[in-house]
Amino acid sequence: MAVGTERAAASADDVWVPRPWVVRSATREIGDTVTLEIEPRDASAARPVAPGQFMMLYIFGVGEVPISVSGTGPTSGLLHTVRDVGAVTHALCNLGVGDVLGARGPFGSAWPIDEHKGCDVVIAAGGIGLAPLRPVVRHVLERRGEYDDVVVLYGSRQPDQLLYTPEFERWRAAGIQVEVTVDHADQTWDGHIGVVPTLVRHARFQVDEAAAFLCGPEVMMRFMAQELVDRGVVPERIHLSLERNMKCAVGMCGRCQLGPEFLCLDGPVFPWTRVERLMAVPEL
Amino acid sequence: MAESRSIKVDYLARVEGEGALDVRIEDGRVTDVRLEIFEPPRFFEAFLRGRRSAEAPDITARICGICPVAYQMSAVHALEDAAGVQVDGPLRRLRRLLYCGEWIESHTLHVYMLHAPDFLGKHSVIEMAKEQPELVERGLRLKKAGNAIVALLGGREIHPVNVRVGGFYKIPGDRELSQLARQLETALDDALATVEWVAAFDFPDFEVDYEFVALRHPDEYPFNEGRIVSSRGLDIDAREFHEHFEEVHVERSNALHCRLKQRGHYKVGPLARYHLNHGLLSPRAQQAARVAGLGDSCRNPFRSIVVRAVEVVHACEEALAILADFERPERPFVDVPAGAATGYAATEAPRGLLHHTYRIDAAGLIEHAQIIPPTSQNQGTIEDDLRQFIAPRLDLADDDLRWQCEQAIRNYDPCISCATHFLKLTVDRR
Amino acid sequence: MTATSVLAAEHLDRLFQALARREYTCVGPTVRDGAIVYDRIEGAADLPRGFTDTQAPGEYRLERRDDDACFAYVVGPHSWKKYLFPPERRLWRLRRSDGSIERVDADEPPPRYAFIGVRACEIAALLIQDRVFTGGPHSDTYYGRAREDAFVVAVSCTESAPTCFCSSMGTGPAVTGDCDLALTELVGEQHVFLVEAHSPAGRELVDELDLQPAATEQEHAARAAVGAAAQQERALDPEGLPELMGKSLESPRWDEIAERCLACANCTLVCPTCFCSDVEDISDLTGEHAERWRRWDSCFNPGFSYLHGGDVRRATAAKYRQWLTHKLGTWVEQFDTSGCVGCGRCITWCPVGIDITAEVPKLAKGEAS
Amino acid sequence: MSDKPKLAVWKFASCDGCQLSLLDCEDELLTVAGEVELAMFLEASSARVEGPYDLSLVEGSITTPHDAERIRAVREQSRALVTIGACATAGGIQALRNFQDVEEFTRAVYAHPEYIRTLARSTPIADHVKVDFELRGCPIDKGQLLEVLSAFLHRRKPRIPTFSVCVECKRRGIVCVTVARGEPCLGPVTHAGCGAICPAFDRGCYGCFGPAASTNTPSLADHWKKHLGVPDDELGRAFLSFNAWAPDFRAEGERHG
Ligand SMILES: Cc1cc2nc3c(=O)[nH]c(=O)nc-3n(C[C@H](O)[C@H](O)[C@H](O)COP(=O)(O)OP(=O)(O)OC[C@H]3O[C@@H](n4cnc5c(N)ncnc54)[C@H](O)[C@@H]3O)c2cc1C
Ligand code: SF4
Ligand code: SF4
Ligand code: SF4
Repeated sequence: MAVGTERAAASADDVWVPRPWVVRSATREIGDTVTLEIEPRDASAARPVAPGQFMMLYIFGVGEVPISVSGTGPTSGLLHTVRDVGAVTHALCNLGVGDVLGARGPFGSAWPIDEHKGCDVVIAAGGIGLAPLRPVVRHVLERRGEYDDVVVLYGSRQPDQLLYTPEFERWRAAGIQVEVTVDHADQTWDGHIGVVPTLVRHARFQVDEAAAFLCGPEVMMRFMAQELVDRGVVPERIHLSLERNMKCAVGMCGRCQLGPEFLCLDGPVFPWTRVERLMAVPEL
Repeated sequence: MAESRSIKVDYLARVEGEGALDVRIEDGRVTDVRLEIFEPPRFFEAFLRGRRSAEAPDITARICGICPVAYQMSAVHALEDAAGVQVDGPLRRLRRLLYCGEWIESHTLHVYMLHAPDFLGKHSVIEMAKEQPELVERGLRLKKAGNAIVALLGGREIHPVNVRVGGFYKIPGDRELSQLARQLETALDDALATVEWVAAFDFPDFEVDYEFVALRHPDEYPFNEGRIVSSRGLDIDAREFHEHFEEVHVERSNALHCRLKQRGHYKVGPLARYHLNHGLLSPRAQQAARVAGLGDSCRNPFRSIVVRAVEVVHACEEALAILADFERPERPFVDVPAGAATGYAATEAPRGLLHHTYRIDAAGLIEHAQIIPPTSQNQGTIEDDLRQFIAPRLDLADDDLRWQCEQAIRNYDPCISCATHFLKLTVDRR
Repeated sequence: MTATSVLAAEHLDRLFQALARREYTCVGPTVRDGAIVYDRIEGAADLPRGFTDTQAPGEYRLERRDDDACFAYVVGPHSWKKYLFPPERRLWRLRRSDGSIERVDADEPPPRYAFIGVRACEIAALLIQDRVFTGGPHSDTYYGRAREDAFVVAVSCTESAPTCFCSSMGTGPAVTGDCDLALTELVGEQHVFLVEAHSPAGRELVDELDLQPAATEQEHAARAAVGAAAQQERALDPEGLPELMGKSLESPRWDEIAERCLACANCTLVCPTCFCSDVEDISDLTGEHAERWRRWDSCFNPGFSYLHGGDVRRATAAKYRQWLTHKLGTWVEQFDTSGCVGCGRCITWCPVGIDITAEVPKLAKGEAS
Repeated sequence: MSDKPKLAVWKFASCDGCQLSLLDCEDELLTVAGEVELAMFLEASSARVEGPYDLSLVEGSITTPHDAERIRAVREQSRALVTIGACATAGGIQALRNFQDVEEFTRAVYAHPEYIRTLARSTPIADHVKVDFELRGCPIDKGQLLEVLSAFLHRRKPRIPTFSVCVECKRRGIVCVTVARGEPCLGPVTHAGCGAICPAFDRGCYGCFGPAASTNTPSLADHWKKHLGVPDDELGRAFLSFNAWAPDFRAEGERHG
């Protein structure tokens, strides 16, 4: 035996092996984006999941990609909203009810929603970035009384790329302010035009009471965070979800590093204060 | 039957490289036979000039993906000839082993995948596999054994990287070599079964009185060394090649033809080697040839498939013999001094004699290179064969005649990719 | 610590025999292809007896010695990570049938290795990779098992190469523990190995060898030899390195290095602590079988940081910065240790001889000015 | 006739070695034939099935006006087009003519240069038509060819790494020939795929897979010159061989000799 080895107890299930999950429903949200509801074939594979975490979804022989949890299904299932951008996501978007896929997880850090009870909540997302934040909206919706003003600021490139629009009315009905913008409007659009950070000026919340949750392209998140800080939001209360290439999701493949952070273990959700400096360095 | 017809094969299939056939028949007479080559010129001899002589084996390998070892072997021998170096002993035996690998691979490819379908009325080996999978699997296994030799000694099957002037870059380990021997035991059985199989094919009655040209060595079936001899009395050293042979760029033909001065077309390849050297085949190969009824000479080009199969037996047996008493050479290569000189060498590529000439300058750069591949030597003979073959078969339907003509070309396993000398010519059709 | 005993060189095979009786697969140094590599070895005859190496940035040469020393070389192109974290390993095979997915291979246990000739810096590297693969919330089972089963025969260095800087990093050249046996080789009038056991398994094995205790002069000679190896030309001051790396993220020096760096990944692949990997999912032609392979990768490789149709780190400067700032800087935050053990491999095996001990002071100077 | 995807193999100026790689897949050939219809593969079959084809493998470079036309026709009939080998991907060894006077070349080889119709340059397929994937190598590696076939069959990305030969060399545990022997090796700038066979045979890589995704050829050349003593003309030749017309190698080659 070698001495001096620091050993964690070998986990029962091999971290590399995906377990079979079954598609319970598949709903096309918009042109290239589908929400899957999946359930473990064997209930013992189910693990508690918190909003902000992600799963590694595997398509037989095609590959495996990280996809955030965008909600929980009516039963023990998980919801994943997937945008078709390449081979694996394409295959995911084309799954049908009853199809089997592989899944590992959940992995990563969660949105610290409970820590901000009693606060105003600002949720800002760009494009597919609303998917990991939808559980936050739903969480707040279910515990509406525990939070003060809640604002959702959301944008996409074009009107037909906006996600979850049917839900917006329900959110508004529950007293959530939902502001939506697009980069490029068409005739049908009579809402805001411009990038997401420009929505802040329409948002009604108390800066010194607010906690913010951001997800979207990195530039959008940087500008948004800066805007919020400039307006007086406490930097420590701003949280964002980052994205990097990932292969293992268990902190061993080394690919998802941003400075000292492993996005799969320490993230993907970080407080702004921890990543602000790193995000400012090009190509880090 | 129409008075005048023309048999055309737009793209010859199951040959290496791209060519076409155009036969013109007028008043029941064959008036024209053209083997047309599309293969565009690649100018190897031109850009070899100014390259270091050590690069020649790697560069000339790229002339042909089917028989790269032959090009490498002719090149290194010619360059060693220029330097006055003789590579002997275990290194020489390893070179023969490598050549065995290429023969097994290339011949088996031809026998099973390119030629046998003709005799079985099939378009391809894949079609053959539908009815006789075990047979095709045997062919693939045999071919794989040949490739295994080339891959072990050369690093990979196509364009091996381990051949250098003076020997090899590295000698494979003993363990790998002995594993190879095991694979070759099976290959020998497969090769013997192959002879039996192809010997039973139906061959058209067709014999030609060729002048056969091949290497001859006093005590070896020829691979990489020997005098250039012919069935009509030629007996020269590789250095004298250009005094007896000439390359002509004739307008009617599509390629540089190589001819024996004064005498014209001749034939190289398995039939020629067999005619001139059958007594030096390995014991099992000789026995197989006897049982297959080959006799001392075979002048029916359609039966070349049998001779190839016999040569595969020889190559397997010789490979096993080399491995059985293999001695590890002290160094993987011998030093080859630089210096201005001219070198010549011929080796026996699977398809026949392959002659290289290099003139090297004092800095070790190639000044002049000339490469004469087997298919350019056989080109004239292929057309002669076709002419003779077609004449008595004019009453065949076009489709049958076309099929048989194609088959007659495939007898040669013509390697059109050995394209240094081939070019496309605009054919005048009136 | 147990007392030091003496094993005569001509009896070295007894050690191999004792390990064989315990059914270990011995791997250790041997001469191959012009270098001293780690490979399967059966006995003392396979060791690089009478060989040594000379090293410089971008240069390594195998050389003959005029004695019979077995371990009088430094470190070569290989490191032990290839046994614990193999360069290519199939993680699993799956078969698809009737729309369901089923695993069709079994977890094969790794061989029980005995590592022969592990240097002090290499022990440090093993301890670092232990943290990476088994110290976090998830554990690499294969690594864990192979490591746990391994019997480590360490050797204190009595020579060091000009590329070594373990003294400054505090990882060598003396072996002080974290192994089963530690040897120190003495050549001279007598060719002997001083043996110390550092674990119960090591002690048990030493007892079986039935050795004489070492004489005081022998222990002195050993200390002197190891002490001589501690005199090294190269050095890196680990103090303040993470801070320096953190401050240097936008230093113009990265661009200067990038002019020379080939982004060929050799430095990361020879490094005994680098752990980056690629996970490849493949399927066969029929589409019925799929496999997952894990292979050594590198932060220098294209696609390593792929995101949305492009790499996050495109410029070689950014890649080199990732490698160095991780190795010497952020590693400390992640694993509470530096990622560098001062073995010098990345200096020797860089095909253009880039030398981290020369680059770090330049960064420091850049910061100062 | 068959609902299997139709595969076609096309040849332009080349040595046939890359398409032979398919026939060299002795263990997999019949499986391949079971999964795809070999609709057009002249080297192997005299049967020809009309297009369109689901996947065309194209070997060889464009060196004649006729071939420049022909490749367009191939593209039109092909859903996906993959080039195989250095000729199709970078012009091949025959692209060495691109640095010279072709007429002089023709005179050097042929007695009657007037019979020869050829273009002044040997160019890669991608210079003429859109290419969906380029498989490297002179010749290609058959394992990689199978990988590309599987990937196209199952609509995933081919796992063909674009890093340097050094990565394969190190994964195999080969001792670096440059560092340990002072042997010039193009591995650090050459595209992986061969499995580092040259270093495995104690010789430097000669770049037959062409440039890797990122190359720093000036630094490598500088090191060869200053530390390995490689003369300039030798350096030039090293870069100008089987992938001479690939931009990175061409530029470095032209800087020397
Ligand atoms: C923590 C996390 C959560 C994510 N959540 C979602 C989500 O909820 N919905 C969604 O649609 N997308 C999400 N993504 C992005 C998604 O993972 C990529 O779009 C996906 O990996 C692309 O793979 P592909 O094979 O379809 O595309 P390709 O472009 O073909 O990708 C090829 C390979 O590159 C890698 N890769 C490419 N892009 C990424 C990426 N962004 N992140 C990591 N690896 C990548 C993968 O290994 C992939 O196999 C998330 C990414 C991360 C890191
Ligand atoms: S530092 Fe050296 S070894 Fe590392 S990537 Fe750069 S050139 Fe290659
Ligand atoms: S031998 Fe060549 S390919 Fe291998 S590491 Fe050295 S430079 Fe790279
Ligand atoms: S090492 Fe280089 S030259 Fe040799 S086969 Fe590989 S890519 Fe070709």
